[in-house]
Amino acid sequence: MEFTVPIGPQHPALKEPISLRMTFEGEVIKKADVRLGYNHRGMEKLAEEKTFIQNLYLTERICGICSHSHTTCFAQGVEKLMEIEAPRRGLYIRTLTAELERVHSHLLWLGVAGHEAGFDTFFMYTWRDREVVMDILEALSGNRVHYSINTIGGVRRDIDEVQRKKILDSLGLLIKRTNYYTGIGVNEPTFVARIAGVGKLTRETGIALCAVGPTIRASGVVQDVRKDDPYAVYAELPFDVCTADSCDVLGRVVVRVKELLESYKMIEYLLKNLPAGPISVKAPRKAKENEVVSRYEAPRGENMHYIKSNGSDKPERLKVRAPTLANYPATLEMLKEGFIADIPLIFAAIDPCICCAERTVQMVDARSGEEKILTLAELRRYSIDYYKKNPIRKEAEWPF
Amino acid sequence: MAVLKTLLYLFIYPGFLFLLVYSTFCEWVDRKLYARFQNRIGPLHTGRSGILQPIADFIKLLAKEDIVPDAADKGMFRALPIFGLAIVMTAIMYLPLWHYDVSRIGFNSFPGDLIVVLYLLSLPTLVFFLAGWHSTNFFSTIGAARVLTMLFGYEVPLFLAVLSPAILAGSWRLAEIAQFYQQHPLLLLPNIIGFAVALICLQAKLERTPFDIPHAETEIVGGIFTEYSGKKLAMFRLMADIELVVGSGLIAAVFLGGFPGGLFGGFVYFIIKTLAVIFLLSLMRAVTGRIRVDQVVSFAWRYLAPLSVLQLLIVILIKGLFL
Amino acid sequence: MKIAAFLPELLRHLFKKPATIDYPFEKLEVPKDFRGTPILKPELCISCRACVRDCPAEAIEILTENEAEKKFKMIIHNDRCVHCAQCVESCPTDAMFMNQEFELATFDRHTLKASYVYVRATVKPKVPERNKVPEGGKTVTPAAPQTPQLPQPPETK
Amino acid sequence: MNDQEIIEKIKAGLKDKALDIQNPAPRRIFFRTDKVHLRETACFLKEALGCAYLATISGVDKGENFEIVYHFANQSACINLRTKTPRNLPHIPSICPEIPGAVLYERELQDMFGLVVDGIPDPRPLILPDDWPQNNFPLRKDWKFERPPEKIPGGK
Repeated sequence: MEFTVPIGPQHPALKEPISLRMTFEGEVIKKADVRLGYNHRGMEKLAEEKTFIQNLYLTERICGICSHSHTTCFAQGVEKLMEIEAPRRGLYIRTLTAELERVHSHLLWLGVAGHEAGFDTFFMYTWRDREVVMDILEALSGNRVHYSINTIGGVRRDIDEVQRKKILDSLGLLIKRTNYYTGIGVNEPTFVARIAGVGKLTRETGIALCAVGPTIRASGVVQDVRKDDPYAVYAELPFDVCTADSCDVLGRVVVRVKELLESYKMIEYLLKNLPAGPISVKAPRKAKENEVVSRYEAPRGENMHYIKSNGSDKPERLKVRAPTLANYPATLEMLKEGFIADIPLIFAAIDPCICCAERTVQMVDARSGEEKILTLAELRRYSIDYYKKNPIRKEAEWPF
Repeated sequence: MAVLKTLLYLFIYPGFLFLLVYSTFCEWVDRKLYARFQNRIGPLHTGRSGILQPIADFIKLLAKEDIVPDAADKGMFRALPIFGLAIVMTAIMYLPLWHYDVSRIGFNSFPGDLIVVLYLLSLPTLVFFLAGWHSTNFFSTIGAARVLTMLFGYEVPLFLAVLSPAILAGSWRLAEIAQFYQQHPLLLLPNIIGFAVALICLQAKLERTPFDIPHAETEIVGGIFTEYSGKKLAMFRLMADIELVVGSGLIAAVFLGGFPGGLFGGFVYFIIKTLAVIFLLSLMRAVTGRIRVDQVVSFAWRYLAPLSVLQLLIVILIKGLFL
Repeated sequence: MKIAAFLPELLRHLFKKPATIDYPFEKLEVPKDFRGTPILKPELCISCRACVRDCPAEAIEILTENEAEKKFKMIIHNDRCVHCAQCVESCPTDAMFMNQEFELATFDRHTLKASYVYVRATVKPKVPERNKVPEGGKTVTPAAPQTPQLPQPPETK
Repeated sequence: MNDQEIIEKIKAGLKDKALDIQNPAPRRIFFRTDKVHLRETACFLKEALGCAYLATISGVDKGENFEIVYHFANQSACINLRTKTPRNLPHIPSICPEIPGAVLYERELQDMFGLVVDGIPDPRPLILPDDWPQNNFPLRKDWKFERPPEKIPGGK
């Protein structure tokens, strides 16, 4: 017997609204479909009405976890449009924040993966250790989530000797804990049994479906914007692109843990070789008519901003492609022939960061089996009518 | 006098009232331990160190709106929480706590009461299945199917593991088994494999991590409890807590030498031994992640069942050669 | 593969101090440069409206109270503020600063409005080119010195 | 492969189908093609230059025309392929047969610009709600969003 179950838009495994419609046969998934748009905020349209400075903070709010990724991507694009170049110290601090953000995002992801597999202890420990890097970011930028450290033409805050020492000290702890989690990740049998061999994405399918980031790197494809198209100061940093060949969720865990270790190396290098000098240059308010494609390797994959200017202080067009969107077709492929129990893990393995929109609810009448699509207004009317007809009983209904 | 004693037994200790208080206390212990294993604080503000938090949660749930879905089988949907609660409350009557005489057969202690307790502990699983099935929600139905699938895995090893100490003691009566091990405490040692198997199976029966598959919230929302709310959910929560007490009491009676010492001694032993079992169960919950339902069945039949058969073999050998 | 690989770590944590704190009763300190709530120092504000122009959330309003007395009213809508501190950055006279306040939750949005009535200050802006007549900024040209007046205290805070 | 070599390859492979090839910044190549050659060009980029990875498709409203920019990337450069379609006949061919991962971006184009992608395997709306009014395409320049007045409970 086949039946279709909506996973989302409200579901405990999903931290943001998205609808996955699954067709099961028993516990096995036969068909998977994705419906986006529950959280669409019209940012691309809004960006056309705001100045470049204002857009910096708007792009920051595309995502809470990779907020620095979007501002950096936008800021380096606008810097090219304005034909200015950020000073080296500014670029170093920008890269440092980017790598700290990657550390925090990957630790967060490890915890979420543990939680989706019902391994809450792992979740609590990783999130506790993530606080270390969150504290660093807070001290560095003045806030925990939206760092706002970028500005057009550099960064807004300098880093002093005390902070530098503190970050270097905390790194030791983070490296120790990450190595410990690597041991746990491959040793705890209940966890490994859940992630090994689950959510297969072959190299060829991954490439054909344009997957990005750790999702495709876990299928053995070397694709990393930091190496292919170096921005900021990545060209002078020593690091390797981490890949895995197992093509499953375990591989994605391994890639992310390896990337954590690479990030620690980079942070150490950046702090030890921090050049002196100014942190930003003054940016004009207006940009000449031009266009630019800005690419950035966010923790989840490639981030791309296409910015077109028209000579005013506002962009003519801002196109944002967040990495998660690129990974959806691949996710649907991975879900096929999986178990119900694997849905949260497979879906979490792309580290989804959902930014989309909609106002409809799909309702299935259990008796007739027919589907009704209700808009929010209709649903509200329906619920008001229901409670008018069936008032909540005031007297307690004690079952004894 | 005997009637009064029986009434006390049914309603105060270890019956209704004691169970209500002690099961919420056990939930608090479990939550606090789980939190401390995870380096968190755990419940803190309701009562001293949050000791009243489970009761507060219970009362809060009682006050919530109670929704019965249109498509559900209304009679069953309403009756099942009370039915389940009654079953687990009955089960504790047969634990040899107080008000029994080893030499005489009473209403709460008779040859074969071990089987009755095991049977009464199997019924809640059926209640969960029926609750999920009669909700007619997709997630509940999947949860219900998982409850039964899991039952096939852990039930047989649990029975085998619990029966082996009974065979060694030569009795099907809990009071006599306990008395046997109080007289020969060293004979508890050969049962260690059975104890481990029984603990794992109990964890599965209580549907706690790594076996919280029927209500795995990241997969099937609330599982069997998806449609339950308000008072009915409160009943189910209380039922799970009492099941925890009864299950650990059974393990303590069979594998840890029972509860000697009449009313007060038995009370103290009961608290200490059940808490020890609950500590182990909490540890197991903290140390593992959730596994898949097919993995439960294969794990149970590949490891637990052979281990419990091995335990049976050891017990039979000991009995045949030394006793 | 080990069985229960986490066990030693768990038992160790049983005797460790919890990593979490009892939040509303105990608080962690925020770092010194924390971006909290924007506050205006009215004695330094020259009403150039640079903050109004750059604020991404349209959280700052400057109204002219009295043209002749050069009296202005600035309203900071903290219910819209996104705490980016761009106003602090844009201000040519350092009249804006961020305090350490982060617990702003309230049942009433009106209590989050902070308004300041003040007489325009006569401070020399530190970045002159930022001050080139923005939209509607008639009052930007430095006014004649006037008798110093005590700034009015904020109406609500 | 450096930029110059890629440009040479494009010139050699596509001949006069590749118009005004630009190289405004290192590792950024822009060129234009007619929409009838779109699939052929995508196929060429994929096979000859290894650009199987389509980063995204951007649409730009240019008044009379819509400009559509396909951002391809390989290990050494980001190749941006422009094409355009008139506003009164907004049709473009789908490149999904060549690049299956393009389907979401093409659906987004249909939603946001009202382009009709011919031969798209899955034409359902992607991000707009089901009760979205017909012929409203948010990213067209003539579509203006009137912000409703802010309602604060208890008056302003």
